[in-house]
Amino acid sequence: MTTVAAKPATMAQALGRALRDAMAEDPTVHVMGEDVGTLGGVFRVTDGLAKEFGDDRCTDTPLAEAGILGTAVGMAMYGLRPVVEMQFDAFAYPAFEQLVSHVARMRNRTRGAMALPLTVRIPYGGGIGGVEHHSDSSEAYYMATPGLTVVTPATVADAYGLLRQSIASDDPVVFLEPKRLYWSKDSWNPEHPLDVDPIGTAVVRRAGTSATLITYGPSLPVCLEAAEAGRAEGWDLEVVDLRSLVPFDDATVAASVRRTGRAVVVHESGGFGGPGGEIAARVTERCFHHLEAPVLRVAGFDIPYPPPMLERHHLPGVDRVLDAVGRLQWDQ
Amino acid sequence: MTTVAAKPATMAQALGRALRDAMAEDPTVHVMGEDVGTLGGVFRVTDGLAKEFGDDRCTDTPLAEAGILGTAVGMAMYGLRPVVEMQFDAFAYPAFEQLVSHVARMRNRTRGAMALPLTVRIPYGGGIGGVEHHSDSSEAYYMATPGLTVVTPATVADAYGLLRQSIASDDPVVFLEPKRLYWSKDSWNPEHPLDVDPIGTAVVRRAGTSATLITYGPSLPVCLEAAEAGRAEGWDLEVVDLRSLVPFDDATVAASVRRTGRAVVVHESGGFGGPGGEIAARVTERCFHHLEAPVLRVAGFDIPYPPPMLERHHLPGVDRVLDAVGRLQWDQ
Amino acid sequence: MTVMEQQGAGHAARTAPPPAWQPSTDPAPLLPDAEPYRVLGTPAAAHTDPALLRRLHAEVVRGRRYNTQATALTKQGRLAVYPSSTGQEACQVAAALALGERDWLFPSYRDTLAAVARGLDPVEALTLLRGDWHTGYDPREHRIAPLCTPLATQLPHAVGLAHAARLKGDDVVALALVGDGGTSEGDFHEALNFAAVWSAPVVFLVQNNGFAISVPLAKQTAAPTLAHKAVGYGMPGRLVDGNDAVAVHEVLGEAVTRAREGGGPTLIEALTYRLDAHTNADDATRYRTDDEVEAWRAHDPVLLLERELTARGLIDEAGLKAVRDDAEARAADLRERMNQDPELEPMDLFADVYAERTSQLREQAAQLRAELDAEAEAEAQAADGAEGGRA
Amino acid sequence: MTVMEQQGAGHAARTAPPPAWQPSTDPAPLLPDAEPYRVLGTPAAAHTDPALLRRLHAEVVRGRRYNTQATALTKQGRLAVYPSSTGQEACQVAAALALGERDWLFPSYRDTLAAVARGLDPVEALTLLRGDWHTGYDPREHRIAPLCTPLATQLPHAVGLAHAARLKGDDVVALALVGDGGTSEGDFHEALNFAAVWSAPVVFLVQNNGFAISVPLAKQTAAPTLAHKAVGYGMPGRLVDGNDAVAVHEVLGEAVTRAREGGGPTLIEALTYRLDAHTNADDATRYRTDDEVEAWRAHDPVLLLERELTARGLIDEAGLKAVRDDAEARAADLRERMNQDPELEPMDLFADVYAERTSQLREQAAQLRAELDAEAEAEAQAADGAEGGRA
Ligand SMILES: Cc1ncc(C[n+]2csc(CCOP(=O)(O)OP(=O)(O)O)c2C)c(N)n1
Ligand SMILES: Cc1ncc(C[n+]2csc(CCOP(=O)(O)OP(=O)(O)O)c2C)c(N)n1
Ligand SMILES: [Mg+2]
Ligand SMILES: [Mg+2]
Repeated sequence: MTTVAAKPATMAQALGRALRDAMAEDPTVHVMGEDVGTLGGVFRVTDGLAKEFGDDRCTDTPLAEAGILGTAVGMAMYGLRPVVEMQFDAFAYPAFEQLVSHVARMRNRTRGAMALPLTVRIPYGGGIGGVEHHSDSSEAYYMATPGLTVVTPATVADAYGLLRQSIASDDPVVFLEPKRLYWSKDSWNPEHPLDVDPIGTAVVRRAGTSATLITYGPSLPVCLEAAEAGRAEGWDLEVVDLRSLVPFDDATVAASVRRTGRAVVVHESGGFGGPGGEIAARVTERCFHHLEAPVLRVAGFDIPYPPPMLERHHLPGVDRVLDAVGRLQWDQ
Repeated sequence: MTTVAAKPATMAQALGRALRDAMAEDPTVHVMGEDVGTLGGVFRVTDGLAKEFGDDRCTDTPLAEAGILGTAVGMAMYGLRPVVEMQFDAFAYPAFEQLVSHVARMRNRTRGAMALPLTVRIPYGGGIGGVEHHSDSSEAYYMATPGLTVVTPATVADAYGLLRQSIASDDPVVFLEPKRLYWSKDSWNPEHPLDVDPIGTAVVRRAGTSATLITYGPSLPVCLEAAEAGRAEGWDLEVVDLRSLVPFDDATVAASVRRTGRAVVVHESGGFGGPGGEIAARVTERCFHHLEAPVLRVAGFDIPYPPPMLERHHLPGVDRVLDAVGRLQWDQ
Repeated sequence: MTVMEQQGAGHAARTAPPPAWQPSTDPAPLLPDAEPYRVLGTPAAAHTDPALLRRLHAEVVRGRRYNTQATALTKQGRLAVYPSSTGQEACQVAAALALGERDWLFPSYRDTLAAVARGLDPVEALTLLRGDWHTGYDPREHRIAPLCTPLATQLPHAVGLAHAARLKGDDVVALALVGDGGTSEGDFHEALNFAAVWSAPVVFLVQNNGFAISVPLAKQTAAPTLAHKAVGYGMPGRLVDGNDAVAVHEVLGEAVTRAREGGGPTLIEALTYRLDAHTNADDATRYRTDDEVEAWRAHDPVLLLERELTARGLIDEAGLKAVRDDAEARAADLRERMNQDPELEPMDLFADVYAERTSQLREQAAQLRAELDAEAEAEAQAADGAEGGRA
Repeated sequence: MTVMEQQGAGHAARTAPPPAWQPSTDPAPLLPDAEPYRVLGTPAAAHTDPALLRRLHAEVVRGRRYNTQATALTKQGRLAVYPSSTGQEACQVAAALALGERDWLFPSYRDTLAAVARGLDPVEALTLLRGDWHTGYDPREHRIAPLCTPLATQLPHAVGLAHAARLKGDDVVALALVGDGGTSEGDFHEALNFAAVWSAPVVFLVQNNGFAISVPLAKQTAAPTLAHKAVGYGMPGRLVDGNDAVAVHEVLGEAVTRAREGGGPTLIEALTYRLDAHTNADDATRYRTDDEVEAWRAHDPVLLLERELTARGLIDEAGLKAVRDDAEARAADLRERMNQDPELEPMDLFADVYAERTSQLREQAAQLRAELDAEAEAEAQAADGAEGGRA
């Protein structure tokens, strides 16, 4: 998949456009959440939707996340396709019971009779100088919940395409939007915006031979930058963008690591119990005899997300990624 | 640590005794939850406490888990040591925001000025024929939340000792009680009940040389049984009981795997995004050149917990453990 | 401009906040009456349609028998658990009868009887409690949401569904059932608030049976009544004798009509009692006295109906017997069908987690398939007298 | 015994459920008055103690200046974010003054002024919003809980703390602040219910400023007033003009006294308005009109107090100037101290996650230590003109 260079847009704009197009095409798509209407969302992703489609299609709800998700479940039961916005990652926690005990299980509980085609958009991660509770990376919770599809775009084109696919999915999707990429700009093709790989497909964003960097969402730009910087050290690094954590594309990831023989998983979420453990474990299960070194992880520290003035020390950056690559036992 | 054979008791009784002794010794210990008073809890763990210590020390709360944990936070802020009972694992989810955004972070947020010495007891796991929502294994969520200590006993002696330690801890502890071991009976020493290893220490429950089974809670008996059965196949399996997932005892686990050169992680929780990924990854990081085969995992399937009539197919049993051991590349 | 410039000495003039922040509604019509609404045993009962009385009676008697049968099935190991609604049959039956064909029922674990009274096959209604695959029925076909176990979590579903139906222009009403304990959960609050703000066509029926497992109402709330909670959401609250099937039927009927006509949601509190323990696994003697139970037996919903029918000469011994025989026949049918082992397909574990299985689930399904095959082979070998090893 | 045996024909006798299920309390005393309580600008104001009026005025003026100063600091990059309470100073100040030394305040992100008015150093109060280490003060020392961001989650904390204090025999009252939007959250409901059931000495003050960010009250609730929610918990609800510092002070004072004397919790709704945007990052013109803002400016809490003081001849230009100078001096001090870079220690990231660092955190701390050392070395080398490579 390549993005035909066309109109440059920010990721936030691409997401807004995806919502608009989905609503225009399918009258059952409803957007709901806190401040998504008149204000257009605190990140302005839903800007203009209430004006274009009316309050009933883009609804400012009362301030209660379990209620938002719970009513969205009921709406989906009646055949609508609700797209819920959670204002920030940590403010999705009040809806955790609805998500785990209902959203994730309704299809299974009804033997497929009642699927819930709903999308929960959650801005996640740090790097924007947010105060407490505004920078959590909560993907580990969603990954560990069978029944949820967990998607996270890292490029502008994927933001559009994956959000459209998520809304079209008959299964509930937790759609994680990397906050600090909201303002990232890229050219994309508004003529063929859906022309991205399907959910469940990882993509090699940079081919390389020395080692594989496995990453997603906010850490993709970091890994691409690290791969460039790594050339000075003599490394030709491959970068795999997972795009969805569930389903997980074992085939693409394992094929890359078998080729390179070394891997580092990079994410912003805390390391302990985070996605990296799962990824490292499954890569190792599949590629053990191809590995020259253990799969290493570069992750946020195992601490509550730090305040703005200290977050740079927490976030995995280029240096930390390259340090990890350096520890991949090159002498053996 | 050895348990002096003395009075046999069930795990539920040992837990109840631990609560009683803690309350008797320390007037700031308060037990609270749904049905913990007059009824003595649905598993009868708190039986007799309200009678002995009064309703103010063992309190039947209104039916609202976020409220229970939230008020417990306030009580801990004032210097009490609340011990909260969640009736079943899935019914702890309504309290998720309180747990993640407050319980886990209060010490950090106040630079240590206000620690929260509270214990959240959660009966977890399946194997008791429970209907929907009564058999979840939710430890992955708690492991991925920095600031929480996550403890789970597998023996009667540990049930007592670890619960006492948890209540005495100045940090919040999620204390996971394996439901299907509530009625497991063992001799323990009521004279020196506190004589168990501290939280954060894994224990080798069975020494062996062929491979290490890394496990905890409800899966310990399965692993011990598998180790016995494995003798017929010529395997001498070591079994490590983690006892706490946080802190994680890297030293004991890695030492065992370095000795045996092979490892299988066994737990009931779903595999994908479950504790096993983290454990396998960190063992591999530490023991890579000692490993004859990748660390394998035997876990519950990545599905909502099945209904009573099908749960036996889901739960990791002796055969599945031995199958995994058999795949540890013995020929190479 | 300072205040000094604006005005001279003397009393400051009164200013008031702009009108938007002023109270907008008179609370009086939202408040429940002080006494629970009753019909049976009052002069009003004389005006109750005999056909309705007979219908309610037949359903309530069936319901009672269904409850005793289901409880018996737990003893025979045919149900994993049964939360009985014995004593609460008037609410269950009235809930079912209040709804039209296209309306939706949102039951909790205790409300299988309401689903059965609405026409669901009792074997399907009991599928989940049997320990078999969940729900057992297609919710859309019967317009009955899956039995809900996490307390109060089905209430926002009911609100969302009712709201969606209204947006679509369908005149569908959703009726959601919850217990007194469930009213303490945050989801109760959020659901009622959404319902009122959206003016959704939904009716909330609280079956206040005085206990949440062992916890009595006094430890659950300090409110005058649970129906008083309505005013805080801006919807009417009604209080009704939940053992009086005619009264519950009437109050529910009014609320459903109001909702259908665009009048918005209603909160109804029905005062009732569960005569059985919380479930078959519970020991109710730990938390309540026999005297209390006996007092409620004197106010049994079956008794109230039979008294009225008898008093008005609308039924005789033969009529009563006919009703009981019908209930007995249904119970026998249920017993017989529940005594057949359900067909179980372990591979179904992977069938409906997602629309399409992930590669991970395909791998896991293959693993289980292999295990089951090996198991079957070992069993076959054992049956042949051959020596079976570990699969 | 069948019903037939029990009685003959005729009207069925009335039976009623046992008394425990009957309404227990008269709701009338719990209901708020239809009109918000006001003092300023009414004849009652004449009886207000001049010292109190002066005190409130000085604090409210200080508060206003504090708000403008803090907002200015966001523009200079000295605060990461500031949710201003401009327009709500009467509530903030009254909340602080209502509490005794040993009482506890539970503020939200918007309530730093209440903490400052209670005596907290404003630099400490703003530590979190500055983007520095959290809280900035020892909550136990000041009896001010950490500023709370997840809406309504601090309310159960206040209840638990008040309950614990009462169990210990301490006559401590907790005052919890929440916004109109926050009342929709489940935690609001659960907290109020626990408070009422436990009869905990806690007061809930809802600052109803008409908006939750952009969402107006009409999309938040359909209740007559938010104060009407009280009756559903069995506690009294009070409605007060939140811009009338005297009225808020009085209503809060009564509720605090009631709580302290064992009378249980109170819910108070104060009608107010934030004259600034939600935070410096918000654009309020997207969701409200200038006219609305102007209408509220005419009902500004500072104005109401100054009008009263002036009308009663309790202050003159010199007095007003003295108050403003004091506020200005405090603002200058705050500005100066906030313009100093805080001392930051990156290794603190690991200090307080647990009482004792886990081995994992020790490893991670060592990693960061090494990185920082390498960084420092590289910087030193760069300063020496030496060539620095990647650390
Ligand atoms: C969220 C949640 N917490 C706890 C439970 C466990 N539980 C099941 S029933 C019950 C009591 C419910 O009481 P009530 O709402 O009065 O309904 P009733 O059982 O009396 O019909 C409890 C605590 C649950 N199912 N869900
Ligand atoms: C649980 C939660 N959800 C969402 C948010 C994001 N948020 C912050 S302030 C706010 C509006 C709050 O409105 P209100 O309660 O009226 O208080 P006000 O800001 O007007 O003082 C929102 C939605 C949050 N902080 N917490
Ligand atoms: Mg009940
Ligand atoms: Mg507000």
